[in-house]
Amino acid sequence: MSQDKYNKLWKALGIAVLFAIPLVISDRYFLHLMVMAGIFVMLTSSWNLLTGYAGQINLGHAAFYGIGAYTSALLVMKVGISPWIGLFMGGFVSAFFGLLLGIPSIRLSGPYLAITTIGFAEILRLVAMNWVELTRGSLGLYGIPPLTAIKLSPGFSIEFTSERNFYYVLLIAIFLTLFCFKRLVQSEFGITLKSMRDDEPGAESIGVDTTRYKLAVFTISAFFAGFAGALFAHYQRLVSPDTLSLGETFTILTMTMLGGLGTLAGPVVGAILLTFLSEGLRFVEDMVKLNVRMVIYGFLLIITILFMREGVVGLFSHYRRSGDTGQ
Amino acid sequence: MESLFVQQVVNGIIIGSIYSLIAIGLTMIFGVMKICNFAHGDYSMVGAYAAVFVMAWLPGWFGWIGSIVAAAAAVGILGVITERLVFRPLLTRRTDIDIIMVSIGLFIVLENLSQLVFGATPRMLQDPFGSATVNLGLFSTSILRLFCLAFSCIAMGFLHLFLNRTQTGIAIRATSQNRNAALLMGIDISHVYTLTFALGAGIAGIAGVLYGTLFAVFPTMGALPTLKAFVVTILGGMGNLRGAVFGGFILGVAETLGGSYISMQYKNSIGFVIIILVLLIRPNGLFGRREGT
Amino acid sequence: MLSIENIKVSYGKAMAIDGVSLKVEEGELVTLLGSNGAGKSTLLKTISGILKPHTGTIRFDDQDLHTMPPHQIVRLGIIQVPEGREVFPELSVLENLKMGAFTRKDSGVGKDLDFVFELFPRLKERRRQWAGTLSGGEAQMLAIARGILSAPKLFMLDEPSLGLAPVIRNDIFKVIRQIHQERGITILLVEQNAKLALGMSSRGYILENGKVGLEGKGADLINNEYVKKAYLGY
Amino acid sequence: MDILRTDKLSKWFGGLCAVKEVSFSLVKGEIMGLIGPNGAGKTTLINLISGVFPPTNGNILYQGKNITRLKTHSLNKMGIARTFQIVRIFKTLTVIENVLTAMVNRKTYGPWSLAWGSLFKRSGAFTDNKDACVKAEELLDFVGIGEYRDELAENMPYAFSKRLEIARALATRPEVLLLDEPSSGLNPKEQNDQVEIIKKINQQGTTIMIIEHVMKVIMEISHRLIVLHYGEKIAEGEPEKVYSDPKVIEAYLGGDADA
Repeated sequence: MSQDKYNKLWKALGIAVLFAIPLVISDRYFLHLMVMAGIFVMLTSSWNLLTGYAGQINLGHAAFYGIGAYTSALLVMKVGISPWIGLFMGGFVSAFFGLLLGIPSIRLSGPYLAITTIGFAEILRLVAMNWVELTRGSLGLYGIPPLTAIKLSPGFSIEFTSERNFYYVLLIAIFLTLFCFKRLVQSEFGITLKSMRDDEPGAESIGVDTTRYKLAVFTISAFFAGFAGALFAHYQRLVSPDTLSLGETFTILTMTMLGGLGTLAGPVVGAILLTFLSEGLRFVEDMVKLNVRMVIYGFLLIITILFMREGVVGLFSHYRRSGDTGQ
Repeated sequence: MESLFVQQVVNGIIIGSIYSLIAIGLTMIFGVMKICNFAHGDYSMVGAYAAVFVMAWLPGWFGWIGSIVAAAAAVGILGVITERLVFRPLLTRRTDIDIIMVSIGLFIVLENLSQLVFGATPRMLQDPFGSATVNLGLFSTSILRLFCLAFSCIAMGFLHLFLNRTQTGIAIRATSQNRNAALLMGIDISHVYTLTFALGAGIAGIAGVLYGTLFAVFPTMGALPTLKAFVVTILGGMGNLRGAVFGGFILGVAETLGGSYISMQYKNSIGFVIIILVLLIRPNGLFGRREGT
Repeated sequence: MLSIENIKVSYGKAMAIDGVSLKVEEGELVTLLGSNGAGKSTLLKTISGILKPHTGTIRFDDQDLHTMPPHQIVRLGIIQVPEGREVFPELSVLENLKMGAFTRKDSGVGKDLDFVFELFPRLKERRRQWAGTLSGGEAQMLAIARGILSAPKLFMLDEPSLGLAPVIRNDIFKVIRQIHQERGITILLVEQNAKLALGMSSRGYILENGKVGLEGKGADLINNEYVKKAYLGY
Repeated sequence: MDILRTDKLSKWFGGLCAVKEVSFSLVKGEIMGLIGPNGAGKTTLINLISGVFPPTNGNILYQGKNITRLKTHSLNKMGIARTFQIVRIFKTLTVIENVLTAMVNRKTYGPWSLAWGSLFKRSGAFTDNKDACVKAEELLDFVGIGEYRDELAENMPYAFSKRLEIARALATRPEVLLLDEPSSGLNPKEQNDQVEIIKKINQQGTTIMIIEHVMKVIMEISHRLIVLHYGEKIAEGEPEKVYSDPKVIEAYLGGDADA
């Protein structure tokens, strides 16, 4: 019990620190990095649910991110709905595409599934590039409205154009997302995903309808990725076809692998670590005048897989309770 | 209309032959080692850079032949190095996800390292025919393109001879069909792995020279051929060499026809549409052999 | 020729052989019997070096086999025809046979090829055909022919009659007897068909639960009640 | 009373007939052994009954319902559970989690209701659910591996992972349990333990069909036997009777050369 209280205390302290950060540090660039790291936390966590927990290798995850971003941006700009609703619409439309992609995945596995998902993302990227009337092609959609200000009283409202206020929106979104993932992963649903990942025929033999579970997990994962994309659209206020690119997916999976695939904390740690690491490397690049960042990414990915398969989180695994993280 | 059609089919066959050449190595490596290498197209990129240097040093025909040899050798060695350092340690605990991720890591490293070393500016490889074209009535094309077609067919022909006529070649095919039985024949599997990677990567290197000659040489040029090679490989069934050759031509022709009759912009997605349709109907590819149960 | 001392082997975590010792002398035909799961195939795989024992030794003439990789063991002339034939389905019959001779550098390959074609005329007819298109019996013939082309000193056959119709099974056994008698090849035969196998063996071992339950002369074992027990569990 | 019945069940793989017109019935409460030489089609028969693939011809009836083309997961929900020849436990889950995941009520709840429901659950992780854990522990104790509760399944000794698979199958509360070689790869002592477990399961009312090669095991526990040879049923009946059947002896020991 005291251990439990101790944990709760740490959690509360952590949350307090996260909320206090913008009050203490006013550097906009730092806050911008925090926001970007936060968006990646949502993305990596959603990829992790699909690939880490359910074992479905998805190499087209950026497509869901892009679909969310474009959907929300277009609905707000062309139809005029509120960006707040747009966030959810982004999630839902992306979830629908997740369901679509889930259909071929029922019969495919391993490399076949990996290529199909890449193909899915590439087709959508080309659509985003070439449906110029709708998406403005490779220029991207610019001038996306920010999240609408919330009017508290006639003279006072909260704007969401500053990094700081957006940071709070994102913080809440992340808490909700991670809360959902934690519940999902620890529930009957989560344990079923893990059993399906470990052994599909074994899971079938205890009554798991793997087809329906695959469809469900594709849909749920896509929803959160789409939501993250929509948040990004209204934060950056610019979406381009690059959002759907293979490079974006590779970033997501490098972060997750680095943090620890199939753990709750892994994607969070990986996203934050790599976002700040890449900024740190930007300094190095300025000094040596060489574009070394991506090379280091690649090496990190290789080294993680060869030598620390459970990622950074795995290094501290003796601090975890075994049931907690699914490993 | 008629001549445009023929013209596009010919163009498709030419580019398709290069796709086949890249895919053949990919599918061979998959067949023997069950490794699905996302960095395969980067072997072509490295091969193309090898050609850039050789051609700068040796002009004309000698340069061309020299660069083919240099590309095959350099990339073959690179293939062996990557096999030993990156893939071999994973073979004992193979899971699809680890192998796919590690090859993606390799892809990122090779692509960006070459950007560091060679710079991002695209380079051209010289045309030993001085851009001469030939008109054959129904279609016209540059001699260079015909030469590339001929050359990749010759390369595939040699590979075919090697795999069918030599003891070592048959051993490679045998290993890919039944690893256990191959062990019992006294085939040194580890040796076969190394050889397969050297061969598969070397051919990709040669394909890179051809690809670079037709288009341009730049650090990220490997990404598209990788994806194309995967499409081809899946069309043909992973591990199936004949399938890869047919798949390459099918994709090449489908792309050029689709590009001219449907939409130029979506040309690069045609292959993906095809494989998604194919996989929906046949989860192991058009010519795929059933996986053991 | 082959002597195995107290080896223990497991498949992953499943124990398969729990202390087996046996000997095969030059020129013998030794049969290894036992019900399914008794460890017969595992034993052959271990001799071939595909599996490694935790403890115990395997010696062939003066060589230690248990530390040797499979391809070197084949070079010593220890040839296995695996259970379920395991031919290369997309190699032609002829290519399959060539793979049998993979390790050989001597000039006798052509002669041996003639020999196996004489032995199995049907293989000659189908030499250009993919091995995957052969019937079960033909595939078994190919597997044995492939083994003969490896120039075996010790020839190990794992259930060569498995799943074959009686007529074809008898042909296969005739050939095994023939190569044993005419070519003087030492044979270690794993077989379910106890009567048939023991009838032509000099000695036999009964494996039970990963251990040698009984050994003796072939003729003695045929009528032994213990053999029935090992199979049927009386 | 028949709980499960097959009617001229056949399965062809390409040109090969693995199971040929096999008809048999499983009487409620019995242990039926399925034996036959290597390659006789035993596992194929179990795979047909458990819905891994559909038969080429013939029907399977379970409690009067035609279940011929149902998939494994549906059959499990109807009360048919199975184990595998090569264990298929969930390696990265702990021992108790392996059993817990089999206890999820999948008859009532599909993936969506489980996922949605989990978001509003206040009781915390499913693996900490007291009631479920107590039941899972009972099952683990029942097969004698209670002390390994929190061990990762992949670290289990082989004999115990086979028992874990049985416990997992029991957690789905089956009426019929299909066991595919439950004691292969075990030493004699472990085999005896396995026999005891299977008997206990049967005593609690579960009907069992078992493939086994270790004759001592099959003799000791089976009420009736079916013998397959080249995919065909060649004998059926009480063990003693089956064993003295010349056809069975011939299938096992082989006929004479001119057979």
